[in-house]
Amino acid sequence: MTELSKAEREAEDARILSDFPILDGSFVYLDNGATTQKPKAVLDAVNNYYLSMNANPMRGLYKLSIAATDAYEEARDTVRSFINAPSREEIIFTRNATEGLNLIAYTYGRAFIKEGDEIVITIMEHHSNMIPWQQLCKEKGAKLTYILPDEDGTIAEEKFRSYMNPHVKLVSMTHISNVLGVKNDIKTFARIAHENGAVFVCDGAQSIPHTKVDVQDLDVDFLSFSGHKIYAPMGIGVVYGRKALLEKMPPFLFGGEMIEYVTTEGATWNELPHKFEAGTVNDGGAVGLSAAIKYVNSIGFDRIEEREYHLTKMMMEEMQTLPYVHILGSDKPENHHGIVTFTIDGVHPHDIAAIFDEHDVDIRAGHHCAQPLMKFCHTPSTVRASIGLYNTEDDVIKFIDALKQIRGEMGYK
Amino acid sequence: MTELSKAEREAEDARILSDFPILDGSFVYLDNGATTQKPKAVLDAVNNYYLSMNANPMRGLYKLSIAATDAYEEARDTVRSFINAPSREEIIFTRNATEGLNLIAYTYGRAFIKEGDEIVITIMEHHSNMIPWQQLCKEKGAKLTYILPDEDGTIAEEKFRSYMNPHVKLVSMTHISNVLGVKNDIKTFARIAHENGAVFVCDGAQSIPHTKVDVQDLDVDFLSFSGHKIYAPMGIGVVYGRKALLEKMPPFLFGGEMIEYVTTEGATWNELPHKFEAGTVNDGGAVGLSAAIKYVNSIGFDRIEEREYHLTKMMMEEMQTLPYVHILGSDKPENHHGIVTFTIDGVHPHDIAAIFDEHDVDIRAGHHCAQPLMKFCHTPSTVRASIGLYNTEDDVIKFIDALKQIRGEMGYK
Amino acid sequence: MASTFYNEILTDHNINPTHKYKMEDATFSLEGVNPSCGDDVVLYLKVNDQNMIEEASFFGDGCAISQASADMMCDLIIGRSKEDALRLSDIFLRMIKDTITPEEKEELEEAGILEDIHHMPARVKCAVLGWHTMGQIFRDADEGKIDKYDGKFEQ
Amino acid sequence: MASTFYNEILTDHNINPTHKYKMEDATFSLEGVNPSCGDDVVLYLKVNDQNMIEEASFFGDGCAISQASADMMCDLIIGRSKEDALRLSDIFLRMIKDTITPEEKEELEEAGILEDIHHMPARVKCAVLGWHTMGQIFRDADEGKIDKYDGKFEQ
Ligand SMILES: Cc1ncc(COP(=O)(O)O)c(C=O)c1O
Ligand SMILES: Cc1ncc(COP(=O)(O)O)c(C=O)c1O
Repeated sequence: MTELSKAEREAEDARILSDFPILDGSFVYLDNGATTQKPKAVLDAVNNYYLSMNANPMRGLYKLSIAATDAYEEARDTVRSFINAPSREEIIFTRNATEGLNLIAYTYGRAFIKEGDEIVITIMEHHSNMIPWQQLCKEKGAKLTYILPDEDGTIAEEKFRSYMNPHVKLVSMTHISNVLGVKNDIKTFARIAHENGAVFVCDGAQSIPHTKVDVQDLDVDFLSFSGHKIYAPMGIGVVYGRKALLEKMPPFLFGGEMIEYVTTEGATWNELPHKFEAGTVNDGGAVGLSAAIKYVNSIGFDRIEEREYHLTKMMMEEMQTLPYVHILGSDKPENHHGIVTFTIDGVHPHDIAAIFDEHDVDIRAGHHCAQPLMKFCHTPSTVRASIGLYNTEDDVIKFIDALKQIRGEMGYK
Repeated sequence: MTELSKAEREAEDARILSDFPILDGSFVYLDNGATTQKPKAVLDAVNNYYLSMNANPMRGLYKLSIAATDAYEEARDTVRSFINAPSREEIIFTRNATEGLNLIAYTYGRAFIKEGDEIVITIMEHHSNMIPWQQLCKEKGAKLTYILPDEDGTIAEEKFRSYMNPHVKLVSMTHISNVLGVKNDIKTFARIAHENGAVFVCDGAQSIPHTKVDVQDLDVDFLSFSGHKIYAPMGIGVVYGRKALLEKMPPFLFGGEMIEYVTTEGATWNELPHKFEAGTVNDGGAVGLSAAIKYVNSIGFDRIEEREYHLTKMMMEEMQTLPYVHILGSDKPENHHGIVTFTIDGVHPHDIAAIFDEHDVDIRAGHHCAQPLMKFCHTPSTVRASIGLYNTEDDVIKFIDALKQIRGEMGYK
Repeated sequence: MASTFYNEILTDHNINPTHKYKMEDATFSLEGVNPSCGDDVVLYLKVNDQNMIEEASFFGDGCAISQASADMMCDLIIGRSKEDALRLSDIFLRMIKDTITPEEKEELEEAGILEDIHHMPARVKCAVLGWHTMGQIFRDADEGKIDKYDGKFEQ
Repeated sequence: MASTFYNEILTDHNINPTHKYKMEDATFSLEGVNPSCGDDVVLYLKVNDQNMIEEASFFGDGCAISQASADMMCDLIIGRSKEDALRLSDIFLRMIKDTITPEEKEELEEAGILEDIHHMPARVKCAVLGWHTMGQIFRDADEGKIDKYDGKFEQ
């Protein structure tokens, strides 16, 4: 990561901000962990799709439908190379990370997890990577175990290893926690899980926008993420699955495009990846995701990580000077990946977020879809500021300004 | 339906076509049964969403997120009133009709269909309204029965009644067939099914764009449809479900937004409709669907039905003069709802569609995701021309022109 | 910065509530919870034979809006009859949902400052939690369902 | 209208195929199907002891492209050795996927007219059905898996 001079940083800020028309300076958007704003390139790509090649892809024998199919499959190729999947057949388009995780639990899970098996997740999982496994274990009579991280949110290799045993058949874990911001050492954990004979599912919802994710390097069996968190439109997401597993899994949704032969007695399934893409696909969404990935690549993770780290550090250092502000998880900015969750003494998180809003700073309050983690952290709810690639020093200054006024505005002297 | 004068019709054509920038006259789009083109109003509404109010809806305590929530819930209200559902809690946003039908089979089906029960569908169902029930019956040991229509594709009340018996617990049927174009008498069949103690699922994918669908008048228990077939973007669809049923059904996908309380032991579910909307919703898509419905309403089903009937009649009358052309289903245009599926002696459907494409007329060839119906009709595949609200007499003329040349171009004298 | 919704009346009721305590000898008590926000408030009422509210208090966690609203409600209903309290509650709920007349607003005294809450739809449930809980207490009591200290009610 | 892909050579092979018949005394036969289009063609080969293709024919349903392609293939491979036929098949498949040299195209004779099929990706499977089936026959024969008349192969 190269540090930039102040002038270089400001020039980069201006260049990036000019790509995001909604960010007109009238507000500070720090809720990127929830969803991101879209660059013009993404909106233009989607519009261009609908204005020049919209048709139902697959099977069409006319030029428009062929163009639509090409656009869709080009998007698949873009995703494949972005996460370095071995083959395009391993890229399945879904609606969002949640659907992807459910797909894995409904298909791989229902087919291969048996009574007496054990599934290991962590207490820091988002509900979307927790409840599907709770349900599966309930249905199958399997056991669900939660890894508890250390105080600072990290999970040491030895701790992970201590959860392994011959019954463990599946491990599912978030790459970056949407609350603590901590990054789990997926590469090591996947290796250990594999040595233990378990498949490894990675929830990439929060890592994909912030850091390079290489499924071959991490050696995970499944990865699920959402487009809307990486500057793409809502309504499109991705599951990567190892081909050998996808091939032996039953389909998830049944209907058009995922079949080969259908009779009144039954059906056979189409080849990968179509077997898992039932019904008319979201081609416009896939095109938007492809454009978003290209946009992210055009800036590069080198710059994105440096920018986000720089702001996280600046933000946390200021926050750490305020005795009534408490940051969840590590006190080191390098363990936060742009996600800073905190509380303020004497002020309820909902009021904090509402007052930030009065200062036109957008942050999130609540349990962040991680109620068991909140309980583990002994706090019913918190507020979270989360940084995206377009945030600037100025955003952090406004955030800190508002933060310093909150207790006063709530009537504390 | 009021017939228009030629001048009035042309003025209306021009007005409507000016709303669809992709329809620039360089090609004739007659694959509306597969997907539709989008009016500018829809693309603008989606862009406006992303340019002025994009945020993760629900739970947000800042203005942008409240605007996003309002836009999403406004879309739900628009859908509710469009299909005249009793309450907004009965409107669930999905990705497409296929997901909706799978949702019903996975939740209502898995919870309430038991061994020995019988499910009745028809041989004319789209695979999306067939395979989910095949799978469910296989899993539960239930019986799946297919109603066979008469030659012309219609199902008489008496015939429907003959399929009822005390084991029948669920009937699922398309409102309009995507191959035959025939409209089933859902209102009568739903009443008979209810008298028999069965719930009634209606696949509205092909009816929603062509005719007023009123769930209270039809008195169906579930309705599923896709946005992309009614001039909305891809990636958004709807399930309507009767509240009393939705309430007793288990959820489908598990994760964010659909929960109330979560502990490491289990979870309780959010209220309707959120219980069935797991993960970040497709707000941009919902806004697009709302705009599409408003666009359709601005033209009105009176005009849409007259326009489409007028063109279907014109098209079929011309086709019926060609002895080598055979139309599937009824020979009456009023039984086709804009959908005309046919074969040409001696020319394979794929070649027909390819030659139409050389004439810049876009139609579909294949089994139309209805293989069992193809078998019932004794034809492995067919071609289908399907009309949308923007098609014109000129489109039909170009279609017929191309049609007349096909056998010659294939080398028949 | 725009004018704050968190004015002195509201913050004062939140930080220095008059009626925030557990009441040992309450006639009725009921826990009201708001799952989406995590607000969790027990409302205590001491009601005499003439259906007069002699004492009202609340206890629990929640945001400033839920706390201040409950405190202002207690201020307002102490010394009133059950009917009167329910009438005021009805006015309050209408104010939050819709609009009320200036005379009606007058009647709500300080609680009238919460009128603007309908600009913050995510907070409506916080503002009405205490009021809904009171309504539920009287409904449950009428049906003989409520017993001291053991009710729980979710909105 | 643009120039048609359905030129005379193609339509003639489709309407008046030279090699479309069931061969009773074939050495090998294999059914090739293309589920997405419904093309379904049985390929028959009579191969002598020197691995020379003495006779080739096909039978079944399919679009003009699959039929004409199979007929042109039979034209081309009759009288050739197995090795030569497979070499030509390799050229054909490369032509469809990618590009070939003019000399290679020359070798394909009439089958070279299918070069433009890569502008019609939905039809690629139709064009290659017969060729893939031939390749499969020889692979299966090498492994001793194929028996007269009973193979079925899906691409
Ligand atoms: C009758 C019918 N049902 C269901 C579907 C499935 O719709 P989708 O592909 O949008 O899920 C279609 C669309 O082809 C259809 O025509
Ligand atoms: C770690 C994590 N996993 C999963 C999800 C679910 O993503 P989505 O709501 O897009 O399905 C989120 C988003 O909030 C998340 O932060």
